[in-house]
Amino acid sequence: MSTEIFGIENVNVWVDGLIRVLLIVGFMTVVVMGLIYGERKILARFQQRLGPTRTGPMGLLQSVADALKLVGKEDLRPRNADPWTFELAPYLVFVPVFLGFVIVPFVLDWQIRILELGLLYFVAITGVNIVGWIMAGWGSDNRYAMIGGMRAAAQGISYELPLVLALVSVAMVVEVPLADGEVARGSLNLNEIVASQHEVPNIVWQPLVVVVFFIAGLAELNRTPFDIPVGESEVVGGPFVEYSGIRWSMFFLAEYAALLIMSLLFAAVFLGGWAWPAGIFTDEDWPRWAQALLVAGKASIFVFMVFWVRASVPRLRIDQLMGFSWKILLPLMLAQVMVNGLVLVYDWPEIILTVVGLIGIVALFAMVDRAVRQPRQRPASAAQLQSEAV
Amino acid sequence: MVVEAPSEFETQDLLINVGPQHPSTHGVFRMVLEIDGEVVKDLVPYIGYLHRGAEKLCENNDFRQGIGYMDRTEYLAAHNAELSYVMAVEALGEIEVPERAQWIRMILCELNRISSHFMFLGAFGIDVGVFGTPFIYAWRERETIIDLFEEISGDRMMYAYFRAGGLAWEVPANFENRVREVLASAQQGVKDFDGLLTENEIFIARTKGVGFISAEDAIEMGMSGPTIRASGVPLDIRKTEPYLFYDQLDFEPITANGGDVFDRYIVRLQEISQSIDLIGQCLERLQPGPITPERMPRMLRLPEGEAYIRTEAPRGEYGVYMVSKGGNKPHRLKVRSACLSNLQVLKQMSVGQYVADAIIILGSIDIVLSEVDR
Amino acid sequence: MTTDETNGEAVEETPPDTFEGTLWPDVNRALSAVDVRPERGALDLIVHLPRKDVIRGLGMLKHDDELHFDYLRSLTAVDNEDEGVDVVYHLYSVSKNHNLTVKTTLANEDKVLETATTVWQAANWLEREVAEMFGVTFNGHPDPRPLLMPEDVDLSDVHPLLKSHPFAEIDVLQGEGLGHDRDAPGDV
Amino acid sequence: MAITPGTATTETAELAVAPPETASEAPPAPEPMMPGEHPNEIPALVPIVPQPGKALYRQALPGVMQVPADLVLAAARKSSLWPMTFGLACCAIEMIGTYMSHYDLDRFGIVPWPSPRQSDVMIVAGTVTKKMAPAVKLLYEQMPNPKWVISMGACATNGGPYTRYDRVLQGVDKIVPVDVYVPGCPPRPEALIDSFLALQDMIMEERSTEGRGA
Repeated sequence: MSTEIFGIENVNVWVDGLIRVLLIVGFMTVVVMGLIYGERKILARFQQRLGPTRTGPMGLLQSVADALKLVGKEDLRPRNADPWTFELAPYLVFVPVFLGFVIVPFVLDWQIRILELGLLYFVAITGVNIVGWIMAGWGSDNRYAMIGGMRAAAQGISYELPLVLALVSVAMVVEVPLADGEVARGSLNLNEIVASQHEVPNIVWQPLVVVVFFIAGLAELNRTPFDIPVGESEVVGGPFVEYSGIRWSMFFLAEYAALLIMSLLFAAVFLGGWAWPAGIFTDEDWPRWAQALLVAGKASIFVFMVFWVRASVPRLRIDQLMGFSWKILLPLMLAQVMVNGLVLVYDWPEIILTVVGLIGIVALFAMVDRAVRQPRQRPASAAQLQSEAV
Repeated sequence: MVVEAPSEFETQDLLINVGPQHPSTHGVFRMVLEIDGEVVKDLVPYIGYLHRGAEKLCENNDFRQGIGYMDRTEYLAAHNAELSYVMAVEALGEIEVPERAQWIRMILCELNRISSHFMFLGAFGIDVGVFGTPFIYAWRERETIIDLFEEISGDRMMYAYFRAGGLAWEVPANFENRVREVLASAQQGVKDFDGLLTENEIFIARTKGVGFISAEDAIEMGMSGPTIRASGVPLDIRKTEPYLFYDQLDFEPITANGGDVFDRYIVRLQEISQSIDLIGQCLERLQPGPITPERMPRMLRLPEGEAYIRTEAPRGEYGVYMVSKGGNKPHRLKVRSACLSNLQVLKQMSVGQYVADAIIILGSIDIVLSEVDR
Repeated sequence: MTTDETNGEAVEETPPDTFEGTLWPDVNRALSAVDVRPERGALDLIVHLPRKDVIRGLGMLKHDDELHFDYLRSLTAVDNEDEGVDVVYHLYSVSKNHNLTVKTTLANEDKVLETATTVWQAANWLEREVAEMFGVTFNGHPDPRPLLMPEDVDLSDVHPLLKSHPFAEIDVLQGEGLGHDRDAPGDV
Repeated sequence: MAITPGTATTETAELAVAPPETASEAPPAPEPMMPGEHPNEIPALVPIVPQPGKALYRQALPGVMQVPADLVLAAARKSSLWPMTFGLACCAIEMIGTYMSHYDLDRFGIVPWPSPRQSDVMIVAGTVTKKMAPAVKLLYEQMPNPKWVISMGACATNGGPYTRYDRVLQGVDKIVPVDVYVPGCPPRPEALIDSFLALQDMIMEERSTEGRGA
């Protein structure tokens, strides 16, 4: 494990780890502030308005002002709220997101640790924040919060599966060059996944997986159209109804940090992170700052798509959301994994993956269209509806 | 449909209070939902949080001052409210209204219908869950119409422009081409909404087949306006009992037979296009002429009698029942509110649906609380 | 039919208004079992029914296939101080497209009436409002809670729309010489 | 200022015991206490005598560029006022109009927030009836400090056109402390923006007393 940092040889492992974590945390906080400001500006542009312009030059200090104001707010806890769950909930949502940064491969060797089971670690960590949501919902003893918490649990769990299967189907087909020139297939180490995309990014081989990852990622981040736990029009603010001040800002920051991680992961796993066009033009890799710009560009594609969807798509209902995940996304993903397996075992040409992926996308849209267009059986009159419902 | 939970562990229903302050109750409406999981078992609506006695205060003000209360009772379509009140006064006092004034009244009422329907489209977008884009599109159109109203009457929302016997003053000189500009931008707004919401699959999935009300139940409950026309009943007072010059215009009431939330949205969207076409027809027939009768008594005293005048407001039938016992103040003024009757049906539509649907059904009825509570 | 025997002195006999243009012939036939007094309103015909058989009359009007008044447009009340309270029903027929107003007078001491929700469901909230605003009690009303007045605070003796109910004083301008009938400009 | 060691010591005893009323009629600065070490070190060890009214850190480190914490906090609070989505009547429509793209309150960092817990400003837009008053009071109590109230429109200020009806509360300031009143029925969106600017100036002025139990 390289303990060399900034050119200083064999630094103590703990000190090296600490420096890297502090660097990432500092960088991450600044980028999250930028994301919040960016979202307000981009959404404003979608809606033909200006967005924040008065605080600081072009409104750049708006997130700083929000953060400072939230720090200065009175910190309330409802009297009959359960003290422990109420206060620990933000940490259970906030900390797993930070832990997720450990394996994110920003640039060639600018990451905290190279873990052999990087993807497995990431999926396990992001699974924890569902507990935080439920604690927030249950702890604040508010009916809206409880409904929001239960909805967050249902949605979080049911969209974890397509996300995991998407990452699995990518990790299966990754080519890892072994020492003796052989090529082993399949690896969970994120650096190897990125390195393997020297010539062709994974999006070419797995188009369906990219679409499903985007949809499941939206659901994990509780963004529109899956923002049912936080939907203002029904469950006012969901689990965060009773939180105020700095506790609420931790939830708010965790949401945008999760968005940052998901976009970096999307860039790394599907668009080839720092490796993709770099390998083709020159043998040795690009300088670090060029790679960093490359990764930032790719991640911002994902972030812009998320903001774009938020400005234009209504919210799903809870039963449609569950049906969509279990009846449409999961079967498609299982089929994709099976196809990947066949290609690996029988050594079919890689092009089959792309063809099957495109067919899968067409199938996905066909299933959704059929589910939406088929006429719902309408009860003849209210009396019959009354008798059925009760 | 609803699957009954096995009997040994009995779940307890949750009472949630969608309270007077809630982002999607369009004002101070409160309903207590008894929900089992996500399905609404029972719904108890509470109104009266904005009951500020407009009818009683009208009895204390003479026939000119009452117009201000009508604007504030139906604040999204003030022209339509003033029309009913003013026509009631003219009916009681047998006052003749010159032709030009009636045509201008029709144009302004249809414009107000367009701006009120745009307000509905915007608020409905928020209920369905889009983060404000429909609201912004709707308000872009509303602002152009409100600018025109401001040029005409000087106020953005409370116009007090209609007076017993005609209008307050003449419309500005460039009235016709200003109206044509506004109609063009409204037509563009309708196209935007078609693109943004109507073909959106999630929107269709969320609103089709939700909150059904059959034609017989709608008539039985006394509903009116787009809500009843969406259930297939062609009840449009502009067509059934024509007032002003609506009998000279050719148009058919827009109906849809789905009776669900999607159809109410579609009926209102098509009514905007219909109103645009109606205003076009009115503009052709507009001739110069006087806008107030020659001799108007300074202090308006009406003979004894009573009149119930109803006109087609954007939300339904806006009726004014005026009883006068001589003197310059109405003895009794009752405002028949379309939203009040439409709101009675909320429980019948929402029981058995999901919580998210109950919110959309409330949005689809398009209530204005000051008209419900008066 | 319209001999107005109330005022005794010899007023020149107004020609008995035969209401030929209005619905009166059909209404008279439909309500033959009940004594009915027509009157000409500004826009549509007004029919007066005695208190005890108002609901029966409304039922007949609704189920009569000639008239078919299946749409209760509005239900309200008018407070005529000493002559008691008039309860007014505005009816409309969706299929036949004609209107009728039915009025009944309740003396001030016993303002009690049968509920119309048995005839039309639409009357539910309208009657609750008239009940709390005019003090009329509707027997057999399915849900007699107050509609516009607060439920938790018991204000059942307050009937705001009655003429006897006073208007509130403006307490902001209560300084001397600042009341609403002020003539000298206030010094404040 | 000639500092004589002898007098200083007696001076300090008397200073310690002297009742505080000598400070009331602004006496000449009391003789600084003489530490009594090396004479040319004395000027460096002269204690700071805090004059009332001027912030301590300003006197202690006059040269260093400092920004008082309450200025930064007030500037942050001023530029991120989150109102609660809470419309009552016709003024609510004008309030919504102010959020939309034509007037866009988002330029000032003002974003409507659904829950009272996360909002700082309560805009009372519309008539407060006596049935709604307890709800308004409850909402105000649920908001965390520091919080402000804007009474928008004639109805919220003193009952407006509906004052003479006894079911209407004549002004929301009967139940909730109001910071800014906005005239108009309904006030124009520009008037509401102006009320926010007035509120921002007020926040900047009151920054030193904010939250100190004033």
